[in-house]
Amino acid sequence: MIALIPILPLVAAGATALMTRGRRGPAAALVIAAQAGATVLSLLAFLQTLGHGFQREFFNFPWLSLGAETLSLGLLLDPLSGGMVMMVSFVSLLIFIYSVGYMKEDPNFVRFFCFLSLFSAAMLGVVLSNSLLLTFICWELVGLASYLLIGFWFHKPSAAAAAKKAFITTRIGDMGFLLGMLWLYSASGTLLFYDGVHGCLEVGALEAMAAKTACMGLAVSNCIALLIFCGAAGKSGQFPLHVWLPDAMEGPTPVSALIHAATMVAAGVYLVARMFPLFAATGVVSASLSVVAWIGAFTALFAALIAVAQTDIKRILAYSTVSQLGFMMLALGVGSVTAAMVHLIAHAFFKALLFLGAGSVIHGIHGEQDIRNMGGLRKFLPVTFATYAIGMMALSGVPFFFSGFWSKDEILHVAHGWPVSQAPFLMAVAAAFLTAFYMTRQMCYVFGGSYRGHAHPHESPAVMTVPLGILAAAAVLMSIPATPAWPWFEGYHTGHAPTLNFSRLLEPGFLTIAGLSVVVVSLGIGLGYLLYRRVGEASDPVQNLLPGLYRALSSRFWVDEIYGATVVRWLAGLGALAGFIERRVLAGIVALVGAASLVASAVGNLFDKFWIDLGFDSLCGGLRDGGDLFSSWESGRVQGYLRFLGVGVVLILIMIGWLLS
Amino acid sequence: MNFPGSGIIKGLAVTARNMAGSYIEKDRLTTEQYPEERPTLPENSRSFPFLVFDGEDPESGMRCTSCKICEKECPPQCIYIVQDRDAAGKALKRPKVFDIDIAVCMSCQICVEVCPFESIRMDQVYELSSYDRFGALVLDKPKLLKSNAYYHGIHPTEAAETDARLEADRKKKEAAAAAKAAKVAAEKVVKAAQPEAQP
Amino acid sequence: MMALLDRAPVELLHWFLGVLGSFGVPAWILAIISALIIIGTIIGVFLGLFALTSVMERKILARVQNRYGPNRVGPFGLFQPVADGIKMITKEDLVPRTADWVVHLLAPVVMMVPALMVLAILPYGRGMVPAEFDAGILYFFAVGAGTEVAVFMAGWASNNKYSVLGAMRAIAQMISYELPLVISAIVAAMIAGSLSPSAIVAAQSGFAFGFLPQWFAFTPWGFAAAFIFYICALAESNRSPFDLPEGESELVAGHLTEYSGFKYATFFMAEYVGMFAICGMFVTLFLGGWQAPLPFLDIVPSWCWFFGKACFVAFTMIWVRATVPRLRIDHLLAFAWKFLLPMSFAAFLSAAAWHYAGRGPLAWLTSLAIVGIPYLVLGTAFTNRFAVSRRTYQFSE
Amino acid sequence: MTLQIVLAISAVLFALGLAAALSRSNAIMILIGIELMLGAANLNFIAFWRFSDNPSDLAGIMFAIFAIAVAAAEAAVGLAIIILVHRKIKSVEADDASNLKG
Amino acid sequence: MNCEFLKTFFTDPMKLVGEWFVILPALVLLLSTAAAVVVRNLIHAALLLTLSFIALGITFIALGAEFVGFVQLLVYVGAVAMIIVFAILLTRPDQLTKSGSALSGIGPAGGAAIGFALLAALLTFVFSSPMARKPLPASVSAPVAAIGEALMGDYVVVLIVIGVLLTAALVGAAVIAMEDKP
Repeated sequence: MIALIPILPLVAAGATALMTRGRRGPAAALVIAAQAGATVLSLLAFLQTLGHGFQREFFNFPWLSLGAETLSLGLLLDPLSGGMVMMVSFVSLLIFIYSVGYMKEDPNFVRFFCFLSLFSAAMLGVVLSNSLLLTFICWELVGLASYLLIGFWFHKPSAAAAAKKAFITTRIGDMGFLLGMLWLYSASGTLLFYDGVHGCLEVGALEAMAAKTACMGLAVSNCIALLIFCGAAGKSGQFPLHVWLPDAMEGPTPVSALIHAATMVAAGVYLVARMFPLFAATGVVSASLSVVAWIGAFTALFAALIAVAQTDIKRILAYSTVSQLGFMMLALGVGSVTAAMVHLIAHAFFKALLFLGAGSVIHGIHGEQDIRNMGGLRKFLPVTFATYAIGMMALSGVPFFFSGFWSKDEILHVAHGWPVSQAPFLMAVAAAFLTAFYMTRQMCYVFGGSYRGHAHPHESPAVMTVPLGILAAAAVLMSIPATPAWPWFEGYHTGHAPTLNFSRLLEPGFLTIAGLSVVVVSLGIGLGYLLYRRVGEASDPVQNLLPGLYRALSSRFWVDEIYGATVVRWLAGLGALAGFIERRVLAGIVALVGAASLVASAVGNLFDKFWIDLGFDSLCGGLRDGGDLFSSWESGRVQGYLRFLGVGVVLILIMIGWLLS
Repeated sequence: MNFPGSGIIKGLAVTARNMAGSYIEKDRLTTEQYPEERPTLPENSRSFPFLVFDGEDPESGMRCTSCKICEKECPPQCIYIVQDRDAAGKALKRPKVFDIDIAVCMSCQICVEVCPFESIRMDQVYELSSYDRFGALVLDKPKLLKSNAYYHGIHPTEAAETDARLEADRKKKEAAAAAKAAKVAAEKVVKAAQPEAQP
Repeated sequence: MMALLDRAPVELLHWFLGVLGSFGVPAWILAIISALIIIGTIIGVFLGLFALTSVMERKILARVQNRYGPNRVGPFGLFQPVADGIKMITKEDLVPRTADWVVHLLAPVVMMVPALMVLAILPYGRGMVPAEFDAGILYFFAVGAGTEVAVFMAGWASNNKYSVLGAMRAIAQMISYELPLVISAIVAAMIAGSLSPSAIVAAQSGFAFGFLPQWFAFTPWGFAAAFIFYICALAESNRSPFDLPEGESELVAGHLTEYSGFKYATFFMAEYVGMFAICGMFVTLFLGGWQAPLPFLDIVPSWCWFFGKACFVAFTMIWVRATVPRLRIDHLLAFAWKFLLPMSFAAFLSAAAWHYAGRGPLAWLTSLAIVGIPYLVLGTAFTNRFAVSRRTYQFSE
Repeated sequence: MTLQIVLAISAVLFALGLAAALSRSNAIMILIGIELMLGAANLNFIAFWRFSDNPSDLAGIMFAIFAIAVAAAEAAVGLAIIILVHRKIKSVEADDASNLKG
Repeated sequence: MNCEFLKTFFTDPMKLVGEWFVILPALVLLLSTAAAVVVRNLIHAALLLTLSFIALGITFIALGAEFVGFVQLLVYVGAVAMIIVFAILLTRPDQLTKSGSALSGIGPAGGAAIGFALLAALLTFVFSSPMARKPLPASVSAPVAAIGEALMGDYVVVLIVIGVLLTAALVGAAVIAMEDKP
């Protein structure tokens, strides 16, 4: 039955792909109905996992037989995937409904829903997969859907470029994923996560992998984990590969909300969580997990810093997403899957809320995205304002009634308890402070003050505001199962019944962290409000105070430029080097042979005093000719290649003949 | 909405009816089977000019006086006339040569209109094709001369009118001549009487 | 007596070979002589038919237009083709200076060869198939495909834009109409369960209720297939209303523009022989081949029936020519691809339904529905699409 | 009559096709060369079927039929591409379609 | 009118004229192919190619595979050759007779050399293999009915796949060659 969850949206995507662009109503209805069906099934699956003592349920089937080897695919339902699938399908459903309103004017409405449905199918596949191979397939499909949706308005060059950038950047990570997968297959002989006893995440395989050392003292499991983390980092926008995510905001806002805030970017976190046994195969403080923690902490701080100086409403949220994903990675890195997942799900709701709110704002003022041209929208968009404020408070971690507080607190708590270093914890605290600060700044810019734009702001239709309300409610309600007082999530993930115990709130360890967090958040909000309460036409207060820092922040620490100056140029240089090797070095070998014969003749000439010159001249000539010869091989002419093919066939024939005779 | 293809069926029915009908109703076939069936020409149809002569003998009954008006008027200039002269070289009122090149003639009938002697008239012959361009298509005097009776045969009304006019002319002339003769006679009588009265 | 008449051609051949054999002529020479006689007979019969048709066509067209038609040369004008032939042969054979004269010369030959070759597999009468073999229908169409090459050669070698355009049109038309043609032929082959023409004829033997011939054309699917085959046959043999490759109002004479004299006559002959061959194929596939239409008419020799039916089909082709005006090129191709091709698929399905529904009344109903509904839908759509609408001119106002 | 003869014929046909594909710069001629090579392969299939000990096994015939069908599809698509390329770059020389060349 | 000669001619030609029945069309095949490869005029090349397709079909028939032979004729002569000439005419409307073999680089010589090398290698194999010296077995035939049953039986999946492929190719070719909408 759980197979139906991804299949329903997939079928809907296929059906919509065949529809003409005029059939807007049927397309949307079909896709939403399929998604609603998937949501109901997800709910059933989720309820199934609620039973205590429920471990995991999977079924596998062979997919491809290659001689003795059989590649199997499978689906898996355990608390991890149960909660995740519930969240994904529910948020997707809400965003689909929201999109009906948001995309109403778009001529390619049907195509949009086709892509959305495809995305949903692929994402649910990632979540429910019981095989790294199926995960990878769906992972790439998710990437494809993301590419298509970012570039949905492909007539905008920036959108097309952003789509390309997203695709290529994540592909770099996926290369690692692919290598890790291949290595995993060779090391454990299977790609199934759980298969009774032979799965790659089960004890036997893990022990075998942990026992072997690959290189530099790293265990095989750690190497594989790190490679897979490359993929996860690419998808989740972790530090070196985060550049695509802000650019991906070129896509329609529901896409940003669904893919680049709630679900797809969380897939990296989910993947690490899913593969956590592999990461932790050599203990909870393994090399791989340390890398995850450091990168997560750094990303959290780094992205939060950048977010402070952005002016595009969606870009701020995008950097905020990167930062929050860093938090989750940090939680995973310090060994707490539960904290990460709680934050993931809570974040999914409130960040989707924020993005949809931002979309509502953009919709309401006719496409303007620069927060400097907004302001005073509280009066024009009351519902949006209210829900956005809830989302903002949840994200900032305003205490007690918002899910963000509890989940972030949990992460700070586990980071504090990390035995290796306290630095990630401090970075996370700073990031939490900045989060509160930039969200306050954004609120002030967008909703405070008076309207600075020229459009006529209006409230969005009900089809957009109702999902906002539902998500706002979820953002608040999610705080209940996330409190340490009733650690439902923890119990859910570990399979123990949660107990209500308010005394846990009063433990000193928790209290210090909570207190610190409250202080930090208050400081952030306070400082933000202080600085930005009277924001107007004038330049940004932070810019006035710290112009150098602001410039660095607003240009995102020049990461893109650095990449442009380094990686891209390195690649170009590598290409040039390859060309050089091909033309000159190989040619040099040819020339050397010629030179050698010349040398022999020169020796015969009894060390003629000019032999060096002669040799040198002919060496240069030979070099040049050889270079020309080799470069002429790479002529770009199809027939040239065909000729080589022919020669190759002849040579193979001759070889076969020689072998046979 | 018609049944698709019904138009073609209707068309086929029409053609079939025509085909069968052409065997049943002979009226449908309007073609004249020419060499066997000859068209009855309308009275006023015309082909090329000919010369009318009165009486039995072409030479003596020739109406043409070789006045050459037709030769001058002919637009394509297909008429060629040489006046006849007697042994003394005196011009006679008849043509020596009268040729019409009917390969050039365009049947305009101007020659007929201008002929003061009702001599030149339009013929109705039409089977004139020949391999011999000059022998057959340049009509000379013997070929051109046709009797008044022939003329009556092809254009009865016109011929009758012409004859009537000629008769009237002749009568007028005769009357004039008679009058003149009478006058002359009278003068003679007067002259004859005078000498007798005057001496 | 009648049976003897029925077998007369075969008996005559055997008698002749027997006489030769009695003179001690070796068997392989006999075989060759026998083959030559058969080939000669068939070619002779078809050339005679060609001659007859060429005059009959003119007479029929004339009668449709309430004229007499040729009636001068010989009795009822029957020697007209002889006169035409003499005229054609004695005419000057012009080859344009810029023409590719080798190809120009070969084109009529290449045209004639397939037209004659396809005659080999037609069952002319009871046990009278010159070359009896399994994939006869396939042979017919495979060899017939050579015509296209000839048309192209003629058009291209003339080095004349009318010729090239006409040839390209003709080829486009032939390729387009070949599909429904073959598919509708396959329908008959499918029900007969064989690609052999004589097996298809045999499958149409017998009479329902003792008098209704069980020909394929008298079933719903068979009628549809025959209808499609007939239309495609018209197009394949470049006959009106599909004769626009030679549409003189636009293309002078298409690929034949630069041909005169004997070469032109060869083309002409090949077209008529090809037309007769395809009429013969039509008769074989759908009209019961050499079988008599009523039981008591069986006494008439079978080959008479074959040629009678073929002549009747040829007559209807002339009749259609006299009725229907020429199509426009885009309508022509649209008709092939959007009407005939779907209809031939419908006929295919209908035949399958007929077979599996037991060939009874139920089968009648289902197969009728399967061809009838698409016909009504497609036909109406086409009638509306090609309906003459009031002309409006863009720049008139 | 031995299998050799047919195989030799097929080898010559294949070599001719290869030579056409390699030495003619016109894309249509390259396509023609490929068709010839496919024809040579079909000839081999038929020959091996004809000379096999079990002629009721129709694999050779089947393979040839399918190869013909695929070759027809290939020719149609290939020529459509050539026509499109000609429309874009006004040439059918295989070497002229070099827009993607670095 | 039943004629043994013609019947044998089409059904079992080998018995009638021996191996010449294979070798003659094969010679025509090779000669016309060689001419098609070297001739400069593209249309002539296409026509010679058509001839070689016909000869190939006849060779198939001579080898006893009449069905394949007819399919070859129908598909290649009726369709492929025609679309080739169509393509030639559509792509060179202004220079119909111009040389179609502007040769570049090592062009023809290289191609011919590789072709010869391949030919030599193949012929070496053919004439050295003992398997290839197999004599002709007794007459075989592939009745159309058997082919049909095989197509609809053992090979039905392939048949369907080929059908889909052909449909896709038809649509694809039409789409590719379609004029861009303005």
